[in-house]
Amino acid sequence: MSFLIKSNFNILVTGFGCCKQEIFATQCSLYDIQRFGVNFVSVPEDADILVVQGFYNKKGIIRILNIYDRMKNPKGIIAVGSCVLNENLFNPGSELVSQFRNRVIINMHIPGCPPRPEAFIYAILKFLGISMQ
Amino acid sequence: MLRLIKNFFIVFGNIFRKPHTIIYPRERIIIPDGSRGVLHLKVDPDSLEIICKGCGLCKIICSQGCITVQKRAEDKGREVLDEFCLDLSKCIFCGNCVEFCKMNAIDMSYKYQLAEFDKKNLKLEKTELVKPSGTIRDFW
Amino acid sequence: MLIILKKVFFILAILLVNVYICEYINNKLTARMDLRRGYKISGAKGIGFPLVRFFKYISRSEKTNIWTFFIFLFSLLIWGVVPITANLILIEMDYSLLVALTFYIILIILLFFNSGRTSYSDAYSESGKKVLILLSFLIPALFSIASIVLINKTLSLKEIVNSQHQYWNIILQPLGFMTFFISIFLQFKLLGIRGKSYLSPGANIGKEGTGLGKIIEKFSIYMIVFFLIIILNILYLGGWQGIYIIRGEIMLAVKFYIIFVILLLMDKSLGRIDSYSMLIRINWKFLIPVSLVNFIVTFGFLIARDVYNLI
Amino acid sequence: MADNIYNKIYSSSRTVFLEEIGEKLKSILKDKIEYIRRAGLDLLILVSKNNLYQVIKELKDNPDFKVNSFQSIAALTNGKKIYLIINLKSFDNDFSVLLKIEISQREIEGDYREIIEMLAKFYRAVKFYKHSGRLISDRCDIKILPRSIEGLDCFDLDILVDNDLIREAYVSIEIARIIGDDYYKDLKLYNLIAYISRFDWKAGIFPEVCLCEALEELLQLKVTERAQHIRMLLCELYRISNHIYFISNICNILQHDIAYNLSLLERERVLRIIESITGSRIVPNFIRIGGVKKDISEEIMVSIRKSLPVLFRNIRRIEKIMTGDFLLIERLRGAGIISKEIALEYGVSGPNLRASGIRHDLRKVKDSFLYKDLSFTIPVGKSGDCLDRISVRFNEMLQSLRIINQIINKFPEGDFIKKINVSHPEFKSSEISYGIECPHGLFKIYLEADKNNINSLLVKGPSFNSLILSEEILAGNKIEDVDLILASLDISPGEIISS
Repeated sequence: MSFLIKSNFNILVTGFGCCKQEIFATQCSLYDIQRFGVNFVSVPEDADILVVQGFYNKKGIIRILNIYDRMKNPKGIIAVGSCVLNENLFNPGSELVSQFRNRVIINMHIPGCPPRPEAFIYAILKFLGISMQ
Repeated sequence: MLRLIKNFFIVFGNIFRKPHTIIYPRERIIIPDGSRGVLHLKVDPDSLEIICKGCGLCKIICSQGCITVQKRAEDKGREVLDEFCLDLSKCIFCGNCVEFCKMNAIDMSYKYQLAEFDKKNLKLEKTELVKPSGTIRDFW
Repeated sequence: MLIILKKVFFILAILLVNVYICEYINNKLTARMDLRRGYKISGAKGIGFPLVRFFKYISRSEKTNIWTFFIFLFSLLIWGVVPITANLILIEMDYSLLVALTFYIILIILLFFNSGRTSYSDAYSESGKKVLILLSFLIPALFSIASIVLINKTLSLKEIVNSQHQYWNIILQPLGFMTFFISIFLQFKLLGIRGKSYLSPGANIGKEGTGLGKIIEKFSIYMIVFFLIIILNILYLGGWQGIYIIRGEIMLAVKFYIIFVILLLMDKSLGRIDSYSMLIRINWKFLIPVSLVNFIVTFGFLIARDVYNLI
Repeated sequence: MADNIYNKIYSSSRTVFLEEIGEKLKSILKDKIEYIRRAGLDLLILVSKNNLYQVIKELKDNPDFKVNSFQSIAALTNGKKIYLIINLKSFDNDFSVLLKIEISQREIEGDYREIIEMLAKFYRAVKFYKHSGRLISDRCDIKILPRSIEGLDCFDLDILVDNDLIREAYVSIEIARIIGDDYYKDLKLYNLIAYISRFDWKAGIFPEVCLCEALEELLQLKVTERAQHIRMLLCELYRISNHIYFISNICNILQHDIAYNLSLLERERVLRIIESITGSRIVPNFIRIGGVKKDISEEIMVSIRKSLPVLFRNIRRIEKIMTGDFLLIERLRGAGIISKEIALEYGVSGPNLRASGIRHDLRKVKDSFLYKDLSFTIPVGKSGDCLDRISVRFNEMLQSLRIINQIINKFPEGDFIKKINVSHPEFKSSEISYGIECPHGLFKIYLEADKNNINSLLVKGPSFNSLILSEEILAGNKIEDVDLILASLDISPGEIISS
């Protein structure tokens, strides 16, 4: 049963960093992330996984937390890129992202600035537990 | 109108063409030469020692502060690298450290297989950085 | 009684199998049209895709409301009067075409009400306008149907099929077929079978949704598409009439899937048509005049032949 | 010929022209301004707050200057003093003015408001700054939050409607205000170069080129011809990648799947060439002060030469697929028309400006790059609607391919970098404003430096002007075209975070 649920995934991408174009590039026919049943959606209620990337200020963080609250259980968060993994790249020393990290549990970390599209697919596969052969 | 019919036949023909897709876990995209991945500590091919002496220039250069270097003085006053830690979560893969390294002791590998569940695993120690994973191309 | 239950069971089984196959074709073929490979996790070539989607939807509970029940009911009720083959019809009556069309219109209106209900906070939907546009596409279709009815002089779908034993209606009514097909295609596009619906905004909205309500919605959309294709088959392409030694049922299946795939291909090769003014222009400046001319010509022809014995 | 241009940092005629205008301004505005001097390509005027009204009035109304276009306004801290930099431009006379106003530290907000109020009397574009920060969400009919579509994700949009026509539209960029003034402090030059490509990550090379060239101007450094060629090559490659990504975005909104997939594939092809040169797909970190980081090897040249005809063919194919589709054309034609006057007034630049019929390209105007030796045309649209914006970009891609072809054919030998001491540079002059033609328009950098280090830096991307303009052009359009019009302006979110 868990396999059936896992093999069809809805992803919501927030933020406006450089990683976004690389994440959406996985939709193209060269990478074709939809082979693994991964869809990009635009409504939080339908998303299984929230992808957090890019730059945030205080308002942005509040918005993500709202989106996260609107998502239904079970839900997860994937953090992509140095902006989120480190602190905000463009706000050195700001506490915003750490505040965010205190509120939610980040399930998967993808380093890179920005990570290649392949790296994103790799992370998704690792998240889904699909063997890498 | 003619174009619409042509578009229709393009789509129809696509069904019988070979897909562009690279079937990920089996096939791999070859990453071009000089592409920037994870840092790699070079090893002297003759003596099998790490070239890096731990001068710490890369630590100063790095804007994100993702490298920590410590050196240790051995006998005869020779300086040896003691500790080299790379925090991948902070690294932005700009490649400045490689450019500034005077010893030419580090380079960038092709390693992209980086996602981790736990953030702590993103800290790479010396032993992991030395691994020859990056010497030849490691796609994915 | 037992025979009717058997028939109901057969009809339901055929519909479900068809939904499964069409969902699979929809996934795999549209992927191939993009030069992608398409879903492949759930086994050989992604055969289990519709099943996985089904479980995915019901795994997330969401309240279903009374509208979805009505939608389900009406999407099944259509098949009470529409014959799939000569034997697979529940209620045989003389006015089955009219009844089927009525059910269809009610179903569409229900669907739009349902989609209007699920408005997201950061989105807007103008369901009323879309209902009007989609219903206005029925006008050319109705004209075409009327000319078919004039030719065959019956309102029963079964009779229409039987009257085509010599030649199909498409030979007599090429213009009518064209308008009917385009109107079907535009309805198909508006309903958004390919996962990109116009009922609600957003680039990927068709893949979204949860719960039983979504399944029923999807099911009913398939039912509408099946209904449209079968009606097209019955009216113009000879329905379940066999050719030479090929059985009628096989012919029907072949025609059905060819039309479905052609609709998918056309859907893929055209972009989004959500500009209302353009849709209205297509409808009122092209489809309705052509179908009206077709209807008038047919009518005049029949009057000339039957009343004045001119031809 | 090439040597002649190349040895001069500006062409002499341009310098003389600017100097003349400077003299004229000086004589007219004698006692109202503190000083006037040339900073790069612009004239820098230091004005006190009280005289600002008269200065702008003179600049705007005098037919000799006719400064009719408002470009940008930004705050700048140099040491302990806070300045406002207002960038105004005259398209008729082709020069731009930077007004530098010192404001007191205690009443930053009040002074800012006052200046904005005053500017609003002259320029319509300032309307945005007046209402920004104060959302009108309580009285708007439709509130569109940032969507997941690229480029439409960094601002809120409040819309007031009349039936299905938009009456008024308001943009709020509150969630995109990320970089403060103090961001550039304590940043070493090499780190700044590594960072700065995030300010325009749709085409990452342009901020780097802009910054490095500005610094080279300050250092009075001449770059070798080979380095210039490598820079031009990369610029054109990134231009293609940006434009093709733009096309894919439009196709995604229109759900035109054939063109969408083809354009994304071509983008991968271009990015692959870029990666083989620079080592990264999006953020190159490749341009250095005095040259470039790495030389281009012969293998890469061969691979570029091989893929050029393929790219040309495929881009033409996408263009045919898109422009032959009459349903698509019907949709695009007449949506979001930018008229010439409005485009000039709001200071829009780049393809958006060219689509509305003004032949203005910095590649042709300026001559610090070697674009003068290359033959290419500047595509111009007619009416300035979405269709024109798309076709201008298609033509620009083909022109870029033409440029790349020429660059490859006469690739000069020589050094690719002049080694200088980056950690302790010695700047000759103090302030400079430098612009470059990036795929979205005019990418501008203004920096002030004393002898050894950069004190303050302003980065101004062209997308911000397009975003402000969207308030103006959305009015009167249909509500289902909102996404399309916004996407056709090609807004790069990276440029908006710095303003």
